[in-house]
Amino acid sequence: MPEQAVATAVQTTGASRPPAVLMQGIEKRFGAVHANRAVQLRVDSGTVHGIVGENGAGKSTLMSILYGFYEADAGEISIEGVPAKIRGSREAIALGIGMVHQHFMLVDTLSALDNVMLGAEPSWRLAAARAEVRAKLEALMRETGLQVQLDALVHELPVGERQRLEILKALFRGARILILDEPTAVLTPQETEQLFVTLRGLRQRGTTILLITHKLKEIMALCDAVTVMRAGQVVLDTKIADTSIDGLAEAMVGRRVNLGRSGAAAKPGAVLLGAQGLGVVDSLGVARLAEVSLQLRAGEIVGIAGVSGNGQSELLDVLSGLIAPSSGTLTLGGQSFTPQRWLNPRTARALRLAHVPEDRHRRAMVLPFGAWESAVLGHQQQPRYSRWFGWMRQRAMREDTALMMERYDVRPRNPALRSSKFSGGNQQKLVLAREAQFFATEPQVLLVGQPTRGVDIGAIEFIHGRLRAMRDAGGAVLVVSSELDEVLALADRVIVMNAGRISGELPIEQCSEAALGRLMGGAQ
Amino acid sequence: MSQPVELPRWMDVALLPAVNLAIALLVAGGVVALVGFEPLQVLGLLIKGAFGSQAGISYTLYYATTFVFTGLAVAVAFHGGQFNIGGEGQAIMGGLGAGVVALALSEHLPAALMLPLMVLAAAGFGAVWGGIPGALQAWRGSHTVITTIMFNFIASAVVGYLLVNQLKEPGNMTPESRAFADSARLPGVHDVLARIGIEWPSTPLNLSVLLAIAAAVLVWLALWKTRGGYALRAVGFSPDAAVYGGIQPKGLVVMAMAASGALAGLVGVNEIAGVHGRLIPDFVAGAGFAGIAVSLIGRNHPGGIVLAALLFGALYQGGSELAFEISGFSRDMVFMLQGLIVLFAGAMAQVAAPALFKAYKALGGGRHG
Amino acid sequence: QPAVIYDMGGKFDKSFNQAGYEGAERWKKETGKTYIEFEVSNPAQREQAQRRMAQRGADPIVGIGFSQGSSMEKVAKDFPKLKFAVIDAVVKLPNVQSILFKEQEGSFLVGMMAAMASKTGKVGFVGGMDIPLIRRFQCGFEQGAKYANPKVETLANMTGTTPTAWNDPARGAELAKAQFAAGVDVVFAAAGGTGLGVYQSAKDNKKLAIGVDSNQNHLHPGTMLTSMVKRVDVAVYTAFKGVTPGITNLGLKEGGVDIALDEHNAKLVTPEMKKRVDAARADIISGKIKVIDYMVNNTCK
Amino acid sequence: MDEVFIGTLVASTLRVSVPLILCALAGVLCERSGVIDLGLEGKMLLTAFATAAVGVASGSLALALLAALAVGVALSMVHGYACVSHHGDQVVLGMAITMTAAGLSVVLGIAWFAQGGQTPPVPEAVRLSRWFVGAGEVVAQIPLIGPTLSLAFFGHNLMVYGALLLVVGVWWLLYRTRFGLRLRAAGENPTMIDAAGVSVKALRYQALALNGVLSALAGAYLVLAQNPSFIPNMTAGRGYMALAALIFGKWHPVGALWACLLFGFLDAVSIRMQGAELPFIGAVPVQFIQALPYVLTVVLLAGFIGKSVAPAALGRPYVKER
Ligand SMILES: Nc1ncnc2c1ncn2[C@@H]1O[C@H](COP(=O)(O)OP(=O)(O)OP(=O)(O)O)[C@@H](O)[C@H]1O
Ligand SMILES: Nc1ncnc2c1ncn2[C@@H]1O[C@H](COP(=O)(O)OP(=O)(O)OP(=O)(O)O)[C@@H](O)[C@H]1O
Ligand SMILES: [Mg+2]
Ligand SMILES: [Mg+2]
Repeated sequence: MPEQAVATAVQTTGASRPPAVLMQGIEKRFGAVHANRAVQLRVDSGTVHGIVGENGAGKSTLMSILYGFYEADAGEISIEGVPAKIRGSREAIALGIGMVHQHFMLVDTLSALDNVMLGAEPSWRLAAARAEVRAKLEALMRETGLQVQLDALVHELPVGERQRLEILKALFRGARILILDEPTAVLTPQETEQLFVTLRGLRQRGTTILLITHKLKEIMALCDAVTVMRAGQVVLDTKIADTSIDGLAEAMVGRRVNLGRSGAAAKPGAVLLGAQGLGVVDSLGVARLAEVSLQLRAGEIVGIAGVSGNGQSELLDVLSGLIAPSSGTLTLGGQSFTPQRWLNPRTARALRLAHVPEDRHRRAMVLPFGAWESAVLGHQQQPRYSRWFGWMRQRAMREDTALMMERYDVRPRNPALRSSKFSGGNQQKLVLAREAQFFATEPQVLLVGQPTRGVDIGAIEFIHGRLRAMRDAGGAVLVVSSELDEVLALADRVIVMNAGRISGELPIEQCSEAALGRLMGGAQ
Repeated sequence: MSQPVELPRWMDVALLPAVNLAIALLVAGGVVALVGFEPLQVLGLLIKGAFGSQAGISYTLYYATTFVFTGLAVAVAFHGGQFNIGGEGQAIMGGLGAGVVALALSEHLPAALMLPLMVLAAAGFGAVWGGIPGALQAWRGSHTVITTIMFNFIASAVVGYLLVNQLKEPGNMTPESRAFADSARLPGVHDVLARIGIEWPSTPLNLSVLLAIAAAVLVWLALWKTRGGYALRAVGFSPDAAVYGGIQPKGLVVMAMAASGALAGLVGVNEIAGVHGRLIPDFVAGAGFAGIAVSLIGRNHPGGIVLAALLFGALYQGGSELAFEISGFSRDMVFMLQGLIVLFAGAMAQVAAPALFKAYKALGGGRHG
Repeated sequence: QPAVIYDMGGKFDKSFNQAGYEGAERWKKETGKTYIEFEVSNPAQREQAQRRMAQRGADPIVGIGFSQGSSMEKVAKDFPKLKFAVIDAVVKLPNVQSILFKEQEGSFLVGMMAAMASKTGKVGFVGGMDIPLIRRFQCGFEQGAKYANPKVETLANMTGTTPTAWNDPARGAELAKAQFAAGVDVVFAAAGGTGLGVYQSAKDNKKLAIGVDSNQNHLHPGTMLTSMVKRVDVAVYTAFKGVTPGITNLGLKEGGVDIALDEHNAKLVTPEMKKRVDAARADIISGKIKVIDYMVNNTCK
Repeated sequence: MDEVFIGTLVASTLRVSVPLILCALAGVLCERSGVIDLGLEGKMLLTAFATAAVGVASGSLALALLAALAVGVALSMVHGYACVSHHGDQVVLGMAITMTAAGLSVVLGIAWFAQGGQTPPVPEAVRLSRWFVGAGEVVAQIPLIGPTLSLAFFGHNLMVYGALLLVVGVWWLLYRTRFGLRLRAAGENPTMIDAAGVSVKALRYQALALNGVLSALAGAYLVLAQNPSFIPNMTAGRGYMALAALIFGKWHPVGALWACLLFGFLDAVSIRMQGAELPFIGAVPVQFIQALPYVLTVVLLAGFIGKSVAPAALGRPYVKER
């Protein structure tokens, strides 16, 4: 069936102009992993072409090959009808290909301006180069509506702005073919909307766009055609008109998926966690969190919605004991805490509070550790894992890890593999499995940041399922997500944050995109 | 850019180093020939000197003992994310510790109490000398490379002062302390063997060699089998993740540096308690710095470190043998040889890998590898 | 076949090891026989080397430098039939000759010359490391200077606390410059290779310098006032010819230490200087002048 | 007297700092591109030997300098071949270079000059002459501060002023030119540089080449300006002090300059403090005074300088996946 699909696709798109990108019979192996097999990709110029697939399906690899980052083992590539041999990024850039990588390619310690011109400086004297580039960029920003503060250091910029910066970078290099690998994974709905306006604008100007994403809504909203990959192969290649979200989802995962609300309504019970008047002031004296009070009850999922950077992260850090607030109190597991003696991650766990952090690469696991070591991070001193003199029971650790991988379908199912070698989706499942596994015993509090960032829909469905299960087991779950859909799909009660304060709280019944959007904008 | 290839484990840990060593010896041989000596004779003597006789082996092991201590010291700090180049100073302080307790108590205490006490003192002094930079790093963010370099100088100044003004025996030319009583002398291996009736030449090799082996095993267990090691490595790789895991990086950094210093301090046991039997000024003689190379060539793993230490020990002993046997073969040529071998066997360790990999593939290995 | 073992400084340290080397070479030239030698590069090698030589039946075995004393004590015990000699250290064994130099006496004389040659009435001393041996040099130098000119001021500097202090000429030069800035115009260096820096900066700044151990007048004719020669070469030479166990003290009387006068510094040494120095030498030998030996009770008083 | 004291103190500070400054600059360039340099000591030592050897043989300053540069760059290329091309361990390489240099310089010295690794002093023609002596005398006429200024800042050799200019030069190169921008980026995020179509490898080799030149100048200074003959191990640990200085200066050329001047100053002060009788305390043991600079360095570091953050990619060989 795939071959047919490919064939039909190729016929139907018999356009007059040569395709912007034509990749044929692309093969790529990483040792044992067969990342791309006989991949066929045709992208008509001036269109937005979506690429979807599960984590590890081979999307990034394929794009990296197109951008000359990896070398294909076999296959031809032709750009705008001309056969091309792309050995390195330099050639790719010369051919008018630009790529916005899944993990930003920016130097945090340099200014946005310097990042843009790096490698393409018009003059060897920075002053001159900067002046020239700045002029060009300001024009470009006006045309495309991509606004970036050029003189700010990158690490001072919000993710959304970094994203725009990456795109500017590509366009500045005269990209006619623009690759975006999971651009919206880290964007807020607003930012995403803004991005799409930009991309449509670019399409108007004849730019060809390749978009990798795990969010099928975006595909439907933006793309002209879409290619679906599974296990390194193309399984579907079609015009948007001829498909639907469910169709795509089925093609991706090989079965129907349901991301809507499901399960019985919540039956809130006792208060497991209560916070009053939390406030956080950062080193620069800026208030990041102010007068935040909330309660988590057994058997409910509370969603925190809000444009990222409005205090959600600080809230999670405070509640999980990573940082102490400058004001406020917390009651958890019958104990109460004050800023003077705040709980730390260790006591937090002892009081049966689990935490899935937002930044899985920085916090959730130690990337060079084997999966089996990362899989007990935070629980290492449990008697289950450590004996007298802090001697570790490694057998137990390995066995449990294998079990978690089994239960949460972590691929590849190899406890010994380095944590860094797992795809984000799979890393996420592993972390969730770790935080959830002590659930069996007794109800507790679970804090989750961005549960499904960079995760494919199959996994999303699964993860949502687990979270609901924990709620039904009597847990109090707090979900922070920049995905409105996710909040709407999971939460029984939604708290909206703006500028570090709670700008509103709604039971799920009263939640509408519009209502929430207003609150996120700060309207009371 | 040549690709680092993933060799099968056995090649990576066994064959590659062997090949590197071979290359290193070849190059060294070439240079030796250039300077006008007979390469085969030199290399032959180097090896024979290091392993060819009971005395040779003993000296090799004796030097290796010191390098195991300093190598482990570097490795422990390294796993905690710290670069400790203060092994030199920490070893000196270790010697001072051992010396001070010996001078104070060796007349009054039996060996059974004295020796453990000296070991503790050596480790303790070293631990302090490593722990202070650790603490400065943890709470003041002072870079350990700077502080440990400075502490090297300070250590030699302190010991220099004490030897000249306090500990020197009057009327003696030498800035050395008086000899310890026998209870403070760690038995030499030849003594022990003699007691069980085995004839063995008298060499500096002493029971510290067992201490070194024990230290290597303990470090391995501590780093990879205990919660503390787990926490330490977590801090070394990713402090943020460590904090999330309920680990306090500051404390661990200090602990790691202190442990590192303690290991370096044990050099004092080998040299002061084991060999000289008195406190002398220059007993470390660069072993602290050599430890850096030893640790990294041993890939910061106790097993590797023991092997690397043996290599260095062999180079030292074989080297002095060359100086004995070949007239005109100065100790500086020995230094040069040692440098070249570290260069080719250590720093250029990966150069041969791709070729090996090709050969390996050619021989049909590594399908589904 | 005799053997000589140099200490860490190495046989070309421009100091006592080198002097020893010259002595051995002279013996070689005169007798036409050969000898074995070894340069120590870490403390453990001292005993190793002595033992190796002994096992080879080398006789006598000469160890240069005080650090070799303690190890020779062990080795000589184990080889009672062989003869040993150690320079600058005392080993009380029937088969060991301990050769000591009265550095204080030679230093006393150069101290006098320094004080007499100084126009500013300030003389300087630069030592390598702060160790008893060097203090003995310094102590003798200061006594001599005071003896020649009671009002003289002496400044003293030590180079460092690690063995690099013996071959850091750049630092030696800085120390000298600092003393010159403080008004010193004659400087005596007992610091191995570091001394070369001192002599150089004396030349660059048109001041006078005094060499040590071997005759270093030739280095910078015109600014090298003299050298305090310590005849380690003679010691090694005589030891090679035959060891006489016991303690041998070599002072002015025995010609073990002295000042160097040759064509290179002839112009600098006035007859009057020479007269007073010769007188003092005689007085020291006769015992009329008592030169304090720092070693006796670790002070210069 | 007093102005003499201050003047010579400053002058001595400058003289002592110069080799540290040059060496630290070499380190800054190399480490900013992401390559650790623990071999500064060895590079300095071998280039010093090259300067002396060729200086003696040829009697020409130009040739001596040329030889130093050649050796310095050659060593840096070895550095590059092992660490940039073959992802070797950068620390081990540094150690290897230092060990080899220590041996090789003496071996060659003995072979060529038969003075136990020492070289004969280079002829005066090869030495650096003092500059601005005349100007100094003029300045000295200024009342009050005149003599001090004259002693402090005039009549140094060209390399002293050159080193200070080079600080500005390196700063300019790093922060005002395209090359510098790329170099800094290569030390922070090599993958990004690569994605931008610039060769990380080439950048790091260029950085190393400059590193070779600067460490060669440092080595040459020891012979051309300080001691006319090469002496085994005459670097006496300056390479490591330079390393400390560049970290102290937070990998920034000007920061490194201040750190080197600080070291030089503390050193110069301690030299002049030796044997000084302090009130109440009396004569301070010389060892304590000698340790003072190192103690103060630690105190200053812990007390005021605080954290210095290394380039993000420092020490990590850039491995490109294919
Ligand atoms: N550098 C690499 N070395 C080894 N294996 C790799 C490498 N890069 C990718 N792979 C493997 O190739 C497969 C495809 O990876 P790829 O990055 O294309 O997945 P993806 O579709 O981008 O996943 P995601 O949706 O999480 O981004 C994965 O199984 C991955 O394990
Ligand atoms: N060095 C590597 N070795 C082996 N596999 C790798 C390597 N780098 C990446 N991969 C694989 O590439 C795949 C995609 O990883 P990628 O870098 O695209 O991040 P990701 O998996 O998409 O995570 P996220 O979406 O959260 O950023 C993963 O399956 C990962 O296992
Ligand atoms: Mg991807
Ligand atoms: Mg992904």
